[in-house]
Amino acid sequence: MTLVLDEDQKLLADAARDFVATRSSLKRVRALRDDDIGFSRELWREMARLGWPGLPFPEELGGAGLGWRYLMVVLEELGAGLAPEPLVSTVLLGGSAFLYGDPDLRREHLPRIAAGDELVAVAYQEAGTRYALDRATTRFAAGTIVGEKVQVMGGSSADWLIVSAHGPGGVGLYVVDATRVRRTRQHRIDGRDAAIVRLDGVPATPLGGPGLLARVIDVATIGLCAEMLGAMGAAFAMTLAYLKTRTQFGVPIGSFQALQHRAARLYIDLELCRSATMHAHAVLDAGGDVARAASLAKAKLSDAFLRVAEEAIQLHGGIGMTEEHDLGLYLKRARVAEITFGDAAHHRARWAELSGY
Amino acid sequence: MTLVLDEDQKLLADAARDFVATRSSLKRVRALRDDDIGFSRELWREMARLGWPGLPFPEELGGAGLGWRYLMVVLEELGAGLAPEPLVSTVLLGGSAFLYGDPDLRREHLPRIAAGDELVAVAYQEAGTRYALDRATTRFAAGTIVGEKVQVMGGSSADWLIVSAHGPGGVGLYVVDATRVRRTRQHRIDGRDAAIVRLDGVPATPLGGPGLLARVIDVATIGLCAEMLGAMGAAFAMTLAYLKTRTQFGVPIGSFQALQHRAARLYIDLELCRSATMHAHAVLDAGGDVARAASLAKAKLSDAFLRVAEEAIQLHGGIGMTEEHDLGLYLKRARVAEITFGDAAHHRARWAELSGY
Amino acid sequence: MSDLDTFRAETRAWLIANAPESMRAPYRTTEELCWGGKKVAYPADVLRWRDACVERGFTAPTWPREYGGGGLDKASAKVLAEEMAAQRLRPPLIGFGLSMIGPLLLQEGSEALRREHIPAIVRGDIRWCQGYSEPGAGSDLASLQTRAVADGDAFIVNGQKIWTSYADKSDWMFLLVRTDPAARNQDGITFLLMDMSSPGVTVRPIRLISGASPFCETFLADVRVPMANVVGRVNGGWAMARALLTHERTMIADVFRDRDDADRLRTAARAAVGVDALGRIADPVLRDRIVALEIDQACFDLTLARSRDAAKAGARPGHESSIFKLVGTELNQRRRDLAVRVNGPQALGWDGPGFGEDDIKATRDWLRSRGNTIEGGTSEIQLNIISKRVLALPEK
Amino acid sequence: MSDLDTFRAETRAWLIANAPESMRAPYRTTEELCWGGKKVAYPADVLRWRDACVERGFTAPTWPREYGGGGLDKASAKVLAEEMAAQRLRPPLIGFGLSMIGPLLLQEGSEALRREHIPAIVRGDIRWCQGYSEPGAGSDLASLQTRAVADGDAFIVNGQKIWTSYADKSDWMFLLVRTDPAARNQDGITFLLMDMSSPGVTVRPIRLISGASPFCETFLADVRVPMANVVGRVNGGWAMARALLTHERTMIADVFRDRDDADRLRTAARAAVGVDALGRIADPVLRDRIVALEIDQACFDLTLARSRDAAKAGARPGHESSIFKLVGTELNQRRRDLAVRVNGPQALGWDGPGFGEDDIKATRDWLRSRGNTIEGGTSEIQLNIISKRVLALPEK
Repeated sequence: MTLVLDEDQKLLADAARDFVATRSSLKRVRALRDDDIGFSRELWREMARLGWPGLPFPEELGGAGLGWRYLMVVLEELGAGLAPEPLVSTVLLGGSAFLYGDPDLRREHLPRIAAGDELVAVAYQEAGTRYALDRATTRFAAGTIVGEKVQVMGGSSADWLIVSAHGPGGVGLYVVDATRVRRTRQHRIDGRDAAIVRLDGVPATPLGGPGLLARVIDVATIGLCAEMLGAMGAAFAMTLAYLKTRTQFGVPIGSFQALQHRAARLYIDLELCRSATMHAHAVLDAGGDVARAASLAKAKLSDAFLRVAEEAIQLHGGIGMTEEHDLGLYLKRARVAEITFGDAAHHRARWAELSGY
Repeated sequence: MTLVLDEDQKLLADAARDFVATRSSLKRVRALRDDDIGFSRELWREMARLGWPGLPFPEELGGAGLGWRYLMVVLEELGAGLAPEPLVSTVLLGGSAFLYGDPDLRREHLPRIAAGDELVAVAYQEAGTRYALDRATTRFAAGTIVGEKVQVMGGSSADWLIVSAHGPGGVGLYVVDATRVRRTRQHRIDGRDAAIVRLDGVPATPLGGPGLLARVIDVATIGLCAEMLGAMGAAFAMTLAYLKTRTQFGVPIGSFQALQHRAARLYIDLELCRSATMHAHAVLDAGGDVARAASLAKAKLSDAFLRVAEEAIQLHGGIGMTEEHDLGLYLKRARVAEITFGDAAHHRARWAELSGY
Repeated sequence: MSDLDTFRAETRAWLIANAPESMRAPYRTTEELCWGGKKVAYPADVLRWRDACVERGFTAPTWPREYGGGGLDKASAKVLAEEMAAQRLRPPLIGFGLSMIGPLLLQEGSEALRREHIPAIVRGDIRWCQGYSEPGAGSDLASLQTRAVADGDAFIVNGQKIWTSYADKSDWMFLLVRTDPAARNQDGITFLLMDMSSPGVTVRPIRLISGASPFCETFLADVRVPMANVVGRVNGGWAMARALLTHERTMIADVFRDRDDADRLRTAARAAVGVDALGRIADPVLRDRIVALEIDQACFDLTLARSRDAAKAGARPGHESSIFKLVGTELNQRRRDLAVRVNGPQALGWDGPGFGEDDIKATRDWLRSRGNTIEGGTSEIQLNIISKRVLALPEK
Repeated sequence: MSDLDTFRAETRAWLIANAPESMRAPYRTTEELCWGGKKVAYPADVLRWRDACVERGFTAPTWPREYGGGGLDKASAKVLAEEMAAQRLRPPLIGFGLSMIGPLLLQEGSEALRREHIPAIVRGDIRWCQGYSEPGAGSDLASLQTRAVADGDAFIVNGQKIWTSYADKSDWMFLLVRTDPAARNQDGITFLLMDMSSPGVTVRPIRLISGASPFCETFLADVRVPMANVVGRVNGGWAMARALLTHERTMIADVFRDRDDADRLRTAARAAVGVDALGRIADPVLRDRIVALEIDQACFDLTLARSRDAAKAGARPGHESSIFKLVGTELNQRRRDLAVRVNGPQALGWDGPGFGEDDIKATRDWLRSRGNTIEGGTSEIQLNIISKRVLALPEK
């Protein structure tokens, strides 16, 4: 289990970086915030043609069979550009749910996900459930589901929904045809799609029982950390460039020692975050204590990304506070990412439990 | 209720500062660390002649009737010089125990305390009780006490002991002739006197019931904060002077912006600590929620003093780590003061409870 | 009965008789108060209250009567303030005219400028804004680039101002311009008064990451400003600016004091994570974090109180305003951040379905709070001031 | 069977046959190992183990055979290290000779100096110490004041060195001296080797706030050092020093890695505040604080591992050593501080009755840890290095 990228992964990172540079400007990202689905179907199809949605999945299921670290390098680059295409909802959440769920459903859906032909959303959150995964009031009975889910990422555009609901034996996951539910687009601070999903006795097919959701969230948490790492790296790079060019009192502000030391601290934090993220992906590929690795990384990155984004604005001064400037997009994404799948305090508590504290 | 000193208090502060400058060098403090009782009886008598032990107590009980703020300014100056004379044990703990305890005992003891003729120690801590005041295993029955107390401040030199013990109605305080117990001098990092006190059925007189100890500790906590304020101020002043005189790379190190900002942060913390300390003493004088004011101040000062002492050493570099240099004395005192009467976490929790959190 | 007692009795009676009932309710934002000026339509009761006070000189109680002020001595003004507070009355008029440019003109302005502006400020006819910051001159105010070139009896002003609060709602601006480009930074600057309706003035509101804001950019293209509108002397504007800056800092720290904040955070936490068997916020780690904030806040509040007590006792103000600005804004940031953490997933709403109004406000307040440590002198500048002016640490 | 396999089999057998049983036990401090030299009496088994290894070249496996080294290639040396680790063997010999001055001499020393010193280092005959720091030159090493003046075929050295680890137990010192007082700071410095038994050398151990320490002050009064003992060229000592500094920093970061630390802290916390019904540390705030530390520690450990993986993959080392030094020492300080907080009142003991040995050690470890961010290059220096060399931020 190594913590460095191999040559193929580096090449993939270069390709993803080029893709973001040429195809996904922050102006595009900005414009998509008011969009019905919050991302570009065209760009998603391009990503699919590059094989990105299938990177981690087995070849016999239409994937590239390359493992999660390959997806990591793509997520990092897309994160740097804040690209809103639905890798988290469709590939990380949806893909892993099918990967670890019912074999028949897996064979039906995973190849379509890998090909970019199917969008999936996992509806697990309800009003007031905070970070708990087992407090669903949604119920599965007699083949149908009744309940309401909120902040379903990718919910507005999904072709299929995977819904958590109380069923036999506890909270399980169920597959629902997304065209048969009522969906309301929500407006979150990062502008990406999230939806309220109302299920009024919709037919549903069991995908997996208790334990599956937690496993799926762990995978998605690890992938989200890769995206966060890219975003915080980009916010830091913008700030470093600004420190070198902006002058005050006749000198570049990056020559002030107090700011130098703060920049150095941010850089160090980035390095620690990179290690935790690499490690979590390596554990995912090699097999190991995925839950602990996920909580370790998310506990670290949740606050670190926020801190980098906040310091980035402070070091930019007033201009960073304006809607026109791109740093605000990073700050808002930092907050969404912090809270998604549980904040730092939640994951410290979970890591503590898993580690016997 | 004002938060500034009046002219009399300022004059008293000047006098105490002069006293420390002329009568209590850090060399003296250093030498006393290995002493049997850890302080100078001669200097204590001088302090008594200046009326300091009696400052807060009513005139009819031999005090000056001036209130706790007068004692505060003395404690701050003695704290700045780390003078180990037993104001905390005899005046703050012993004095307030008699002040709020049984009237007959009060009339007997307070005048002698105020005159500096009597040394008192309050023995409330036992092995493993941590910061709890009601977990005594020492018992009072049939007029005698059996048990063992540890880290009794001023225990080796005290003429009288006030011992917490389970009695009728809960944990009360009892007065014991100190010559009738077995005492073992302990060696703590600040070198001041602390003793293990073994009571094997020693005769004891009830001073007060449940609640008295907590009240006494609150008063002592507030006074201790004044001492801490003085000590952290002194450590900061030493550091500020060092920043202005020590040169590296051809300039005074105080011209480095990163160090300037850190010094400014320490200074601000000092100001906040001063406010909390002044306020607690004002509440003590005016009547009010003494417990809450005590916990507020101690929660703030416990960590602030430590931080100032630690930063002082860091900013001094290697020389600050040597036994020869005086900063180590402040760091050790900071740790003792932090833990005495409960650390910051303890007092945050207590303040939370008292404030309905 | 002393004169002061008489004044108190008369004032109390007058306030009871003249203050509209609606002006006795607490306000949530200063938007509900009268800022004066010609560009904003205020509700009738707001104007009635203001005008009643104008008539009695109560909008500027201590200013000289000859300019429309109340002409009260300090003791009487204190009585007025006490009676207003006792009846929980809203201030009849606020704004930069009363708080900043008015006092400066009274102290430094020519008689002509006073006659022209002070009565209009007192009456609330004219609303003022402050044109200091520029895109290229953030913390380094003295490096400002807006140029004013003499042309007969006027200056021709060209440049750009930024972070001008309420420029779009103001009638006049006081601003700093560079009149001697050859002079050392601070030496070639002049303090001007400018009519916002002058040809060449364009105002554009600034949207922040938290949404709409009172801030504007103001573009100045060949704007003609009469020489008579200079306050102080030409190239002597820096001294004017400094007095006002200190003043602004204290005001900002004050803005962040809201006694209800602690209750709101506690209530939100109890709602979000529940309470335990002892009635405490159920999550002990979150509780500790909130309590640590409230303890620091209490120490800060006590420090403000101590500074007021010291002023009462005759102490001359030092550089406390820098400490207050720094600590007050950082505490506010911690509070807004904690409020968002308390709200958890509910904190992610920008707008619309599924998010409560309070949650959305908490989130926008958090976003907005990130600017607190930048505006009105960055935290870094405050730390520089403290280390140099208070601690006397050496320059390199 | 390849050569390497043969070597592995032979080595394994030799280690089994020759390593004393007592050398297979883990050690608590490096004081239990052999540092060599003439001034310390080591236990017989320690010496037996060292001498056996000396004979086989295993004290310096990769150094050339002609100087007494093992002459092993990298692959074989790795095999040896693996086999030593598999048998949990203690290193037979440690010290600044093997880790610092030896490698430097092999790279930069004259043939005469190599012949004189390398074999003695390999055998552990001579123990070395490092004379860099001076009282007046802390972080600013280049400002050192110890003077060396040429006198025939020798230098006459006068000055004072501080923070010399184990100067009192060492036979030789490598040190920096100023040989050209007129040159710019770094240019007039020379790297010398000095026999500690030379007349004029006085050593005084330094007591720290935590008690006894390996550090010493060394006073040099007219000490005669032969010109032949210059490493590199006269006035060219700075380049020698720089290579060694980086090396030292990595070593220090490594010292703070002790796998048992986490267990110790957890166990102490459980003992001090008890466990709840679910078996967790009963105080949730304390638990969170410990866990936050362990998470940061884990991220740091993973960063060290990542750096090793990168090195294996052929990456050239950059300035990671500064990050490791900075973060490793700060984590150690947090850990030692937490250990003391966990112990509560029991942490106040310096010595004697009423305090356990472990408690006293925890407290002294905390005191000692405050020096970690100073020694071997202060944290401030590391931050300067990162901001300048890694982030390329401009000088003023």
